[in-house]
Amino acid sequence: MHPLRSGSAVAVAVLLGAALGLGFFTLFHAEGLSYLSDDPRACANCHVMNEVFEGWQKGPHHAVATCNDCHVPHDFLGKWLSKGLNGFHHSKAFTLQDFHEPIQITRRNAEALQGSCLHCHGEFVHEVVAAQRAADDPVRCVHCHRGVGHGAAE
Amino acid sequence: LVNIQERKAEARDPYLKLVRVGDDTTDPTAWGVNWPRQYDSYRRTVDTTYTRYGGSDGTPARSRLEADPWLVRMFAGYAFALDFRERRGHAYMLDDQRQTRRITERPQPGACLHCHASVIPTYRRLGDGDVRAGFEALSRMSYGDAYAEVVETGSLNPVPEGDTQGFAHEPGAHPVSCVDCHDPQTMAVRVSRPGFLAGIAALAAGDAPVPHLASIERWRRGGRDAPYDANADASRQEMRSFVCGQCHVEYYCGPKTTLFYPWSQGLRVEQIEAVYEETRFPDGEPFYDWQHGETGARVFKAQHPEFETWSQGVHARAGVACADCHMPYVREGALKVSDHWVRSPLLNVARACQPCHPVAEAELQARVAAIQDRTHALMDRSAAALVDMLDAIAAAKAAGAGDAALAPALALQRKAQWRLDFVNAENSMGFHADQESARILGEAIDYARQAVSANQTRAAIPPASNAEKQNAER
Amino acid sequence: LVNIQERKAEARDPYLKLVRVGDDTTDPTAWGVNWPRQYDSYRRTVDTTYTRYGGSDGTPARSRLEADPWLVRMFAGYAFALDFRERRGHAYMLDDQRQTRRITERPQPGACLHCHASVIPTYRRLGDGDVRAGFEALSRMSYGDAYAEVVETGSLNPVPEGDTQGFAHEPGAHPVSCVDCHDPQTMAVRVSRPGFLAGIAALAAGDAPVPHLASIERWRRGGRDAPYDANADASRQEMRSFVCGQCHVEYYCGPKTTLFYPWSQGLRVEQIEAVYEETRFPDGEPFYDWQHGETGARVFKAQHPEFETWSQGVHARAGVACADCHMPYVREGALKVSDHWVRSPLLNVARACQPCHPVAEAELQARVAAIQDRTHALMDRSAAALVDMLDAIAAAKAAGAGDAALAPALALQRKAQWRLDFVNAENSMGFHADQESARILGEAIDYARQAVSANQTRAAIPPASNAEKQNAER
Ligand code: HEC
Ligand code: HEC
Ligand code: HEC
Ligand code: HEC
Ligand code: HEC
Ligand code: HEC
Ligand code: HEC
Ligand code: HEC
Ligand code: HEC
Ligand code: HEC
Ligand code: HEC
Ligand code: HEC
Ligand code: HEC
Ligand code: HEC
Ligand SMILES: [Ca+2]
Ligand SMILES: [Ca+2]
Repeated sequence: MHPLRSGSAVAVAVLLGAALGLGFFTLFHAEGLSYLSDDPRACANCHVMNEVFEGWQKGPHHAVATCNDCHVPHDFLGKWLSKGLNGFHHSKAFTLQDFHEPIQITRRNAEALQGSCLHCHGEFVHEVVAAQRAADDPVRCVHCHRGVGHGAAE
Repeated sequence: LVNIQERKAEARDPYLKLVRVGDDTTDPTAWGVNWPRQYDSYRRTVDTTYTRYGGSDGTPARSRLEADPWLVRMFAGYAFALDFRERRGHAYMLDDQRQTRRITERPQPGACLHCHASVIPTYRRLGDGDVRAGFEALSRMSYGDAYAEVVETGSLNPVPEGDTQGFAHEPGAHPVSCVDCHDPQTMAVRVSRPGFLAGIAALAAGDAPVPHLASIERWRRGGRDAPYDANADASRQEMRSFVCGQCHVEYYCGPKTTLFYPWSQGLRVEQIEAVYEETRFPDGEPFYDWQHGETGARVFKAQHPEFETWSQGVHARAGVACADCHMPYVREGALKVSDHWVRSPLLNVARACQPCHPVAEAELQARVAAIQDRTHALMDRSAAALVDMLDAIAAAKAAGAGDAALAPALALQRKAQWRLDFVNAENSMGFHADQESARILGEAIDYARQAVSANQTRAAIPPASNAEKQNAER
Repeated sequence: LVNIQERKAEARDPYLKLVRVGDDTTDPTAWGVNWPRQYDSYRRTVDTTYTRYGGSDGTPARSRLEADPWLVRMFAGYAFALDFRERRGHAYMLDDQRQTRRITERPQPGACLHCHASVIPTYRRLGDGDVRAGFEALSRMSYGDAYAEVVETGSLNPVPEGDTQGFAHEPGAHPVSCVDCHDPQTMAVRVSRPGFLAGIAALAAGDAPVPHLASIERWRRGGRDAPYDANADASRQEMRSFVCGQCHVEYYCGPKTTLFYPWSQGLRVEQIEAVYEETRFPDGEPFYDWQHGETGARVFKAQHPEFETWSQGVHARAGVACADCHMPYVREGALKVSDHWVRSPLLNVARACQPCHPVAEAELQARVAAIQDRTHALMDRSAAALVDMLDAIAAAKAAGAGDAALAPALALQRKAQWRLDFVNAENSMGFHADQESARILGEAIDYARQAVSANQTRAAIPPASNAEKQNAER
């Protein structure tokens, strides 16, 4: 499903290296290295993450899922590849301050997110998902559950 | 504990099939053995429900002619002036059709069954495997003969366990059934109605922008080689509306030509009108539905353009499908399933609306009421204009105006009626596309009142018109 | 890198005041020293911008009379027929008022300054501390005298660092300024305009439902002892609309009575009409704005009812304020500040809309365009009906119809014009309340065309009316 996931680990290393080289001080100073941890407070180190963090704290998933439970793939390779790519993307964006606001989820991360929903709720929604017409044409959970991670956009 | 284990077991293979069902299995009871949750809710479409402008109520259903007497004048000379009722649940579609005075007192074609029965296997049988050919054959028959064919198909495909379980239809002929919307192997939704397949392909083949139907825009960019095929090209989310668009659409199904959906120029009210204006019957005569009983104008009849109206609204643009609101997911034990009790979402706001709109139910009801009340008030206003128009034309005729002199007024009547009926026949009282519905009514008022003051009618209007009376009351 | 450190520091104390500002400090440059970010964006309201139906463009601004010549007929006999232009940015409000031929060629009252200058200190000075008294005094003066008083106030409150920095206003008199919307101590938003304070209190004191203004519904439940006081009773989110509602509203500000906002029966078009129908001038004469130059009808003028129209839309119901869209937050380093470059949100969709609608910008623009184009088409249709009406009445007059005979047609003209102007004068081309705007236009068409066929006019209509011509073109 994800060509990148099966892609070469070398690329990961290169990207990670580039990320570290380019943005080491940025990462350090902005406490961005904590990005590699699973602690939600690590995400909230960046003020641009404050709103989602606060939303998550109030949200129904607070007690059961942290940022990475939703935003990082649940298989080992996918998880670390994702962390590498996201880490690179993050430090670049933060250093250059060139990102679109409001922040928009990337397509790849949206797919990972869908996988996370199914990781936890797969049995419950099995019958609904099974009526699928094609593998690349899913019922997108966030079509209805818009605010599930960190509160509705209101 | 047993409970939990049971539920976990349930969850593992929801599609464990106990009974074989196939493309000819129209009897829902057979499917119900395999998918009891969906079947149970499907059966609830017999229930009586009630909302301000919707719901389904009474046997027979409430008469819309009695609720809005101006309809009788608008439909003068047409079967709809005999009998026109509130819609009811899917369970009743075949009975209500068979009982309407439009069928019992007027000859009607077999084409009527296209949307009121689980009819595809009959098409296939009559067409020797070619559904489209069978559809054309059945459509040409009388309603009675066609109905007998549907019953015959049923008797050729008996289902052992089949019983009607309180469902109000004759054995053999069924209202819309599982096979009409589902592939029996995979249970994926599919569309089967020849009218829809041809209509949506014609829409795709045209140029009208359809920003809410991404698969059509994509197909157009792709070179348009093979015709657009909804079952192959549409996304799952689009199919969640297309299955309803099989029937909840404007159509022509009279005796003079084969049933068709008039979408080749687009889905908006004036695009459909343009198609009708250009269409000729096979005998070369310009298209029309009927000749108005009071004025003699040749006019068009609009029927339930839900799919077309939804297409103009912000929900369609946002990718929200009919099934999202009318068949929302519901928790059944350890599983989440689609609610097959297709009905007014206002009876089910928590599931139909609140996942997307995290707002109090009363507030959501109030927002819908604001939209519907506005539409209703503007519809009453259009109706007053229509009645004034009919009075004015009648007076002009009485004063001796001939066909040629009346022609401009009659042309305006045709435009006015078409628009007013388009919103009247649509069943959401404006909700599916609120501003668009108001715009259409604004145009209806314009044309109706222009007809009143059109050259040839204006001299003869009686002193106090209805509008003046109505204004005085306000 | 330094960047990051700066940003961390910034976040700590945003309100370090370098210069004292008080209730009389109308010069924004003084405030600008303390709040440079807001000041910088505030100053950008001088910039030229452009959208399909909005934006602000040209010096002087584009003429709306040239764009829509029917306006000249609708405004016949009134100052608006001389000069009526597109609005521009806040920076220009005082210049544009002083330059309009409505001011230079017609006598106007000092009340005009209520919404075009930072005028409250002048009210306070003239009223010896009583703002309301000063407001009444200044309103009664001629525009020229009142303007001189505002300049005088400015010279009594000189600001050392004050300069106009490219702002196109005379020293002393300023367009809307910080003090008009902010408490200088806390920077909390506040409302100051006497017209608004009286109008919103009258709205509260009435019974019209205002589901979008929870603080009024709450105040009503509380026993209605003290009058509703927006500054004390409204929520912060409500205040984010009220500050704009100070000026972007329908009003009367003629010579015959004190400026007022006609909200005692509610904010809808017919509720405001009812207030006008019931109002008498101090001399006992029934209220009207002017006598129509062609027909002699006594008619009402609608002006920029943005607040009233927004109130009927789904955004208001959902608690979305003017400032949310027109002054969205922008991130300045670690701080979020309100964009004081008040302008069309279509120039700034990412900040104005996307925080709530996570949808591509092109799609959001297309949704707005669909709404605005529908409104525009219906407005053109209403305008054609209006022109037909004026022609018909003129013809009837020419044929000798007297005042009494024309009375029903003139009453209809009054209703028709009021509605058409209400949507025309509103500045969002229907976006603020799409279905409501279409409904109002539908009513305008109805009344205008009724006037054409009203008893006394109908005999005299020229053979080919505009509507017939227009239809032929379509
Ligand atoms: C170094 C500061 C910083 C930290 C720490 C941080 N973020 Fe972000 N995040 C950003 C910025 C800046 C963007 C915008 C990037 C863009 O749009 O290009 C962003 C974007 C995102 C996005 C949307 C864009 C995408 O790639 O899909 C997600 C999801 C996200 N962050 C999740 C997280 C999670 C989960 C964590 C903690 C594990 C985290 N962030 C920690 C700064 C940060
Ligand atoms: C780490 C496991 C996990 C992940 C990942 C997860 N959930 Fe959940 N979710 C849960 C649990 C456990 C609950 C029950 C929480 C409770 O009842 O308080 C829950 C509750 C819910 C609810 C009901 C509460 C509500 O918000 O209305 C919904 C809906 C839901 N999840 C949808 C989703 C969707 C959609 C996603 C993906 C975007 C997702 N979940 C991802 C574990 C998870
Ligand atoms: C078309 C709208 C829609 C989509 C798409 C959708 N859901 Fe739901 N979901 C609902 C509704 C409605 C309910 C409430 C059902 C009920 O209360 O009976 C619900 C309930 C749930 C619940 C249980 C909440 C509770 O109260 O316990 C979970 C978990 C959930 N959904 C997860 C998902 C996941 C995972 C997906 C993606 C595969 C998904 N949903 C896709 C509409 C949707
Ligand atoms: C229960 C699942 C869940 C959890 C937990 C969760 N998120 Fe999200 N996140 C989502 C969903 C759903 C979206 C929206 C995806 C979309 O629009 O397609 C999202 C989107 C985002 C975005 C993109 C901006 C936006 O609002 O669309 C960012 C940034 C983000 N999340 C960061 C975080 C951070 C940081 C945390 C932890 C504090 C977190 N998320 C926890 C489900 C979750
Ligand atoms: C966003 C939600 C939504 C979507 C999407 C939607 N509808 Fe509706 N529909 C409604 C509401 C609300 C009503 C008004 C019900 C009432 O008045 O009781 C309604 C009414 C109806 C009715 C009349 C119901 C009755 O009780 O009489 C029919 C039939 C209908 N819709 C069919 C459709 C079809 C077909 C589609 C897709 C082409 C569709 N709807 C899409 C919300 C929706
Ligand atoms: C085969 C044709 C057909 C299909 C497919 C179909 N409908 Fe219907 N529908 C009808 C007919 C016919 C009626 C009216 C039945 C009557 O009045 O006896 C009806 C009635 C309704 C009603 C009114 C129910 C009530 O309680 O008043 C709703 C709502 C509705 N349909 C929505 C939908 C939706 C949503 C879909 C798709 C999921 C759909 N329909 C698919 C033919 C169809
Ligand atoms: C293109 C699909 C379609 C065709 C063809 C069709 N119907 Fe229907 N019919 C519907 C739908 C959808 C409804 C429910 C919505 C409504 O009542 O407006 C309905 C409702 C009805 C009703 C109940 C409400 C009423 O109008 O009194 C009757 C009776 C009826 N149809 C009779 C007929 C007859 C007779 C014909 C043939 C002349 C026919 N139908 C052809 C789709 C169709
Ligand atoms: C009017 C159309 C229609 C009819 C008739 C219909 N269904 Fe469905 N059904 C749907 C739609 C739409 C979905 C949602 C499909 C999707 O999301 O892809 C659905 C989904 C399903 C699913 C998948 C799981 C779920 O609940 O979402 C099953 C199983 C199912 N239906 C069984 C049945 C059975 C059994 C019958 C007959 C008793 C039936 N359906 C009749 C429209 C219909
Ligand atoms: C799957 C998501 C979804 C569902 C289900 C849904 N809506 Fe919406 N609704 C939207 C979106 C998206 C919009 C467009 C505005 C926006 O982007 O928030 C919208 C807009 C609206 C509006 C404002 C537009 C207008 O026509 O004035 C109303 C009112 C509304 N919805 C009511 C409802 C009601 C009532 C229901 C249930 C019958 C419903 N919605 C079901 C997503 C949904
Ligand atoms: C949900 C967003 C939203 C809200 C809330 C809103 N507006 Fe607007 N407004 C718009 C849009 C979109 C336009 C159209 C701009 C265009 O055509 O360029 C507009 C246009 C305008 C214009 C004309 C702008 C121009 O460029 O000519 C004015 C003045 C205005 N609004 C004032 C207000 C006031 C006052 C309020 C509150 C009472 C308000 N708006 C609330 C979105 C909004
Ligand atoms: C003191 C009166 C006053 C207040 C308070 C006020 N406005 Fe205005 N506004 C005006 C006037 C007058 C103009 C027209 C200026 C001109 O054309 O020269 C205007 C113009 C505008 C425009 C058109 C700008 C353009 O670029 O074309 C917008 C948008 C607008 N205002 C929105 C708002 C919003 C939003 C608020 C509240 C945050 C607000 N206004 C507060 C008086 C006011
Ligand atoms: C209740 C507040 C208010 C009052 C009182 C007021 N204005 Fe305005 N004026 C506005 C607003 C808001 C705008 C911007 C919106 C628009 O142009 O429609 C505006 C725009 C204008 C414009 C630019 C657009 C145009 O109409 O050509 C002129 C000139 C103007 N006003 C002159 C006057 C004059 C002269 C008076 C007194 C007779 C007056 N105003 C009284 C609020 C007011
Ligand atoms: C037309 C009304 C208006 C004018 C004039 C105005 N503001 Fe504001 N201002 C607002 C609104 C609305 C807010 C948002 C307040 C809130 O959210 O409570 C705001 C917020 C602020 C804030 C709080 C921080 C922020 O950015 O949200 C400051 C500081 C501020 N304005 C300074 C100024 C200065 C300095 C001026 C003059 C150069 C000025 N304002 C002119 C309406 C106005
Ligand atoms: C603070 C939140 C917020 C902001 C900002 C906002 N909206 Fe909305 N919008 C909503 C809500 C809430 C609805 C009502 C439907 C719903 O509940 O999703 C809505 C509805 C709509 C609709 C459908 C209603 C209609 O009138 O047809 C459109 C279109 C829309 N918004 C466009 C915009 C645009 C364009 C902007 C920016 C100029 C904007 N919105 C800004 C929250 C917002
Ligand atoms: Ca038809
Ligand atoms: Ca006025």
